[in-house]
Amino acid sequence: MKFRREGSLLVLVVLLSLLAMLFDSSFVPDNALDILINGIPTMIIACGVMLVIVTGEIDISVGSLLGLLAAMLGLLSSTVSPGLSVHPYLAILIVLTVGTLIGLGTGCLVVFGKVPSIIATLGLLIALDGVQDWLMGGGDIKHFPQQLRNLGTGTRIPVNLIIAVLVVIGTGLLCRKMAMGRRIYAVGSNPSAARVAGISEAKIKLFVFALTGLLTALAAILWVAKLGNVSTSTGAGLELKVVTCVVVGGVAIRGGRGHLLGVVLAVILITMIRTVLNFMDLGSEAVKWQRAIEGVMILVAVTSDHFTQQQQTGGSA
Amino acid sequence: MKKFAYEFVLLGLIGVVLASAAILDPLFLSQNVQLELSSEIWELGLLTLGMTLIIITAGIDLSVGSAMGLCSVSLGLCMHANLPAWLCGLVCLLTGLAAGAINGTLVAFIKVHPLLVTLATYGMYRGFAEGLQSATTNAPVDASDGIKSIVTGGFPVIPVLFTALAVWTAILLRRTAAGRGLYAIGHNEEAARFSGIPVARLKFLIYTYTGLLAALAAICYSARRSATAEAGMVLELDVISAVVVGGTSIYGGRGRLIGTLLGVLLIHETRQFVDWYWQRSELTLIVIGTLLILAVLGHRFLFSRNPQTQ
Amino acid sequence: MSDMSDPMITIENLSRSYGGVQALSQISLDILPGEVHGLCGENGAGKSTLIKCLTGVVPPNTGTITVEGKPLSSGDIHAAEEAGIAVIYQESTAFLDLDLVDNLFVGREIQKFGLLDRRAMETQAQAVMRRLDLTLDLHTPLQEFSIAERQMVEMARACLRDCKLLIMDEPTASLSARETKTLLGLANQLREAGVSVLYISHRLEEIFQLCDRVTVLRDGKLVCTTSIDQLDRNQLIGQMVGREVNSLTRCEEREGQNNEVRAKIIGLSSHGQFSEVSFEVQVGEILGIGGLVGAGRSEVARAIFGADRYDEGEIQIDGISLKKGSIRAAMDAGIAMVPEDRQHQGLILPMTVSENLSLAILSEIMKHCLLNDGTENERVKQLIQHLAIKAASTKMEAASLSGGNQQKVVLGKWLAIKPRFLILDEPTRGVDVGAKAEIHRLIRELTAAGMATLIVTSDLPELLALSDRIQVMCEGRIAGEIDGASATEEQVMRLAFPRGEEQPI
Amino acid sequence: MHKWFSLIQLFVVCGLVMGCGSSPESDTSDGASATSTNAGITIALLPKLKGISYFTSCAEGAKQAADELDNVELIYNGPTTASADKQAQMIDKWRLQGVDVIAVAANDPAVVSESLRKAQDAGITVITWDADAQAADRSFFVNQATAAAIGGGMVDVMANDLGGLDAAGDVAIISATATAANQNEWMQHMKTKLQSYPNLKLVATKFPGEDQNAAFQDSQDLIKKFPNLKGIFGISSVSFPGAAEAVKQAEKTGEILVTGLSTPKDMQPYVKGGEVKTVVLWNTLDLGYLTVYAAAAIRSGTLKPGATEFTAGRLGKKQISGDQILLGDVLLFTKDNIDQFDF
Repeated sequence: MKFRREGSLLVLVVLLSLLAMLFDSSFVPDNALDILINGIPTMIIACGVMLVIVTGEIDISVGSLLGLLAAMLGLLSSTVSPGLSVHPYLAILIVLTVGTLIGLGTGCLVVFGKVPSIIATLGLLIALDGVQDWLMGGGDIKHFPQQLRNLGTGTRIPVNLIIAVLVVIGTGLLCRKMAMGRRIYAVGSNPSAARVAGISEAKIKLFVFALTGLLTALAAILWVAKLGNVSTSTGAGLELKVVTCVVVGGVAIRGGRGHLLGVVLAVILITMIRTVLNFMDLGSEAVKWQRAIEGVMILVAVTSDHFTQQQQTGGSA
Repeated sequence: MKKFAYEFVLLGLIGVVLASAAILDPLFLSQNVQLELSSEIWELGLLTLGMTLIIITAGIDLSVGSAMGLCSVSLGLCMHANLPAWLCGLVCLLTGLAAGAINGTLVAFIKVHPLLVTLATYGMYRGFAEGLQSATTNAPVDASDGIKSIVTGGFPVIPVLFTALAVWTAILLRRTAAGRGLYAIGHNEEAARFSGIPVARLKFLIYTYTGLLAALAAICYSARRSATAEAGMVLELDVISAVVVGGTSIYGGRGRLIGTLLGVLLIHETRQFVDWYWQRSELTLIVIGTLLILAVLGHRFLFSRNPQTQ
Repeated sequence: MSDMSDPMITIENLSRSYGGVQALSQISLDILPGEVHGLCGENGAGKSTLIKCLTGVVPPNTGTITVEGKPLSSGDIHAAEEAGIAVIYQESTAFLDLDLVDNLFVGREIQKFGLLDRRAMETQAQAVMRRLDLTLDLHTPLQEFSIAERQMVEMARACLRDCKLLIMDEPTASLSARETKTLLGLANQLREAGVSVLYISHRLEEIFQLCDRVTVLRDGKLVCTTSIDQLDRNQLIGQMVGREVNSLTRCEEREGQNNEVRAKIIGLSSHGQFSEVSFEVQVGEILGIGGLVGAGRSEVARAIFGADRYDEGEIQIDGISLKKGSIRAAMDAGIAMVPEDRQHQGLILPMTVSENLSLAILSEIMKHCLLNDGTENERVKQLIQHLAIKAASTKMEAASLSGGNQQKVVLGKWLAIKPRFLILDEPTRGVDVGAKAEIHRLIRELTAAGMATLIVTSDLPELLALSDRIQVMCEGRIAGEIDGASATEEQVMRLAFPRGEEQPI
Repeated sequence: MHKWFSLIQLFVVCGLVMGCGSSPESDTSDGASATSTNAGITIALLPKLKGISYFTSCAEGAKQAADELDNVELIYNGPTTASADKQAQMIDKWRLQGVDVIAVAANDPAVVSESLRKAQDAGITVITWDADAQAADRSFFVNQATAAAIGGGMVDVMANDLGGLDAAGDVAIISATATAANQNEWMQHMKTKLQSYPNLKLVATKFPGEDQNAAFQDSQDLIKKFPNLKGIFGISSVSFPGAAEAVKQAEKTGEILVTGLSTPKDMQPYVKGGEVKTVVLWNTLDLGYLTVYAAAAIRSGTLKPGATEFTAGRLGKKQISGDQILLGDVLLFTKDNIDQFDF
């Protein structure tokens, strides 16, 4: 069964929705759009991180990178001190460029420096967090120009959701319909065979890391556009959420396998857990356990599938 | 001598940090200051002992810091209930054992990738720690006199315990069948299994051992600060950094405990000195992150084997 | 077709050394269009270096390669590809997660407006499948194909690329006889289409069956290039090793029938893999299991060793029944196993020779709960002597040994536990002729000294030469038993093929 | 051998560069190394966390005071997240470096207690500001407002904006993590105070942690789940703007009021926009200023236990009640006056 994982995720999404509807019968129509919108940053970055994981690498620096880029966007475009009031479109361009370059740098560390990606990005996770705090100096950045805010709010059309959908479609096209996508899977599936087939592993990996940087920059822009506020904690912990979504979505951590559809469903599932729990009458005591409940659910999502998968493939490894 | 080349590099780096300290602020090197600052090294050190074993098997444990928080809260609950110190300690150790055993079971027997397991338990253990604390005492609990005496008593319990565990772990790695098995698992799990090495059991044991170490670290922490769900927050990053800086390969199969200990020392001294001298929390982050990347780059650059020379 | 006198590929004075070791020296060789050219030599003779030079994976130190008169720029994978040189490697280079079409086109996808042109690719894929007379589903991930089918996909990939020279590096190493036949048939088809084939195999019968000419390498030097008609089997072996070896003749019959049963397998079944497998192995006896790849032979061997679980049945060693699914229990009962896949299951390549050899006897070299270096060294030295392992030092990595020596290390690891029942799964795959003979000698000696041996092999001459009795498996069941002394290849094959599918040779 | 030496050399060079880089840093108030001063008073000012406007503006005020008092050298550093453990580590370092005064805004009284006690034993003057520690661990507390006043104040402001004593409707609290000590204390007092407004019903408390997006999401969900929701208390620096933004985007401006603690600069857009009617805060510049003046005075002996008032530069005379130095009135920022404050 090709889409078994996707099927079970869909079932979980439906079950959670039904559960929430016990408490609020119009849960789905009321919240569907908001859940999708709230999942946007995770979704966009997950598209990049998924490709990185498909090549057999990992990127856990995206949370800090998003924070750094959001801070940078803030400093450039904010209309009051310490902002520079740069034209928002120019600021966006700069942030996208910087994001791509940092992603490319990560790729270089991994490809040419031969630093294991989990270590390279762990180092960046720590260091970029410091750079973000240092850039911000102390204090939230607010007062963004309306042109920028319009990307996240303010108009009737959810521009950010459209951008996210375009990113997902683009990634889907890349995976299914473009030579690059096939090669990304090929590199993750069998690196030595890919080399023999004339595929440059270095080029592919640089591409996916740079793309992840670019998408993280995009997510940072939409984040700022929606929340209109950058703080030193912006982006903290996002990398874990993204990686969780990608693996819950069925992407194999050893590379080569996984569908975007699964990741999309996983992002929806993990984003909606919070809202569903918010709609259930947890009471003042139970609400303190919310994070623990989320943790248990993620553990179940990660492992339950493994029980069934093991049965299916039998002992042959 | 050649065998320990990287360890000499680490020693050199520690030397550089200390030399910079000597030039910039000699007070940092005074015995009193070093002794006082060392109180933070033990928790880091304890956790790296287990993490080294895990990374040698090509695994990883992201949940150590969270497990430590959970253990600290369980200790706090017991102290809050005025239980005798030994019982508090026992409950704490059992909590750690259970946390480690959950990781171990899922990794070793259910065969879920350790990154996935501990990514999930990382959030889960911390969630339970916070939930437990806010649902019961709703505040950190001061260490009871019994627990406190671990640090205040005349005998240096923690350093001695740590040294003993470190020596034991080093012997385990280098001089026992289990240690040889761990390296074999790290290099090639399938071949290790085909050689009759009890792969699943060994893996289960090292994750459980790490859980136990998290409990010990929680006791150390709670004795000198207080029992709180905050214990061990983001410590996993330092733990993994120290092990990797110490020359253990994240791909498994390579690494020595002496390297890890030097890695702990390097990370500790660097962090303390940057904090001490520049007084900029964010600068410390930048320096530690960069150090981690440079150390691994340096290790690759200096010691990567060139297949053509074979 | 071009004039037969114009060579397709000309190699002139090719030399290559690795850090002082001369892997190839002064090789000159022609390959004609539409020719199947055999390349023989022991492991380490320089065959793989020659292939790497041809495909541009490594540049030669000196010498030139010309393809149809045009010189090939050295050390350039893409240039070699452009020139029409394709390789099928010993170990499959398939992308298991991708489907057949993707596998055929990966690296050179057909694109339209920057997007993949699936339809065009499918059409071409169908065409090439028809041409090669293959019926495989285009949209199935390669994972679900057998190893032989994957090799065929690789051939199809080569055809698709309009290749002029197809290099086949041990393509049949893990194929059953029938699959081998299909593959050889494909090679013949290619030859007829004017493609040159450079064929490398340790299975000499294939060389004789398929090749027009053969080139023999020894120690990096070219020994001879001759038409295959001018050599017989023993002469060819003689050229390869520099002496005549006669490894595959049966030795004297087992003296004194000893009827003590060492291992008894009763009704072993595992869902989807094998069912109701029963046999006995006696002390001092070599029991061969023949059959096609995929007949469940390796699976049975693994189940006996406890590496896999099984659903039903029982395994008895010396009358005592064995706990299922536990390698430790099997080892405690004296079972040892040289697994099928040396690189992934047999050896830990980055560990030293010494560490590999002592891996199964760690508990024996402990003293006061600690490993004892002295004891370990002593045991390792004994093993190295006993097996004549050629290693510069016991502290060198197993990865740096030749294939034959690596296999000896695996064997040595298990001999160290003084096994009572030894299971060998494809013990000489990818092992050169000299080492193969030594491994055979060892197996015979040890068995004669009171061990029971079970050998699973796809190499029919090996099966016939070693086994005292042969059990042939077919589709997960024991199809029949043959006496080793009188068995012929036809007898084995007749049992191995599923009924109704047997084809005249 | 050669290769290792080259690497070591590289690191020596890095070390030296770091060393050189330090000299410009030490000119600024927050980068100074404490040990170089012999004359004057070194005051270490520890916020709950660095990087939020509230404490940055406190630090600005503190710096003004330090500039006025020419014998004072000020160190300002704090953890990057509200971590009591990191605070304790910093206190320990300052003790070892031998600063004269440590002024702490404690994240958690229990966790920093041991470190503060040791600092006092070492002869360092310990005072607290913004958030108190255990009374025995410090000499004075520069009190801008007690937890009761903060918690009660927020409820009063909300009730007042919703119609005084008759205020009716649902209210919700968005806190930080479930274990955040200050927030938990404030909530205690908020719940007590809410009892004086019988028609205000606390329907939910949420713990989004330090995650801005989660705070937004929680507020958004509450707005939908409780149609009768009239007020949201955003009681952390992350949850206050998150809640205000959620109200804005749900187009409930004016129907649902948000309040919390924040600097006027931070909340100015929402006060102007109408999502927030009133923000409770004191003059944070003055708080930092007063803290430094008090610290210097206590150290130099001009302010002794038992005093009832003392003069703090431009702030003039300040009341002392017991061991608490009172900053004075809480400020209420509204649409009309918010532009007058620049912090």
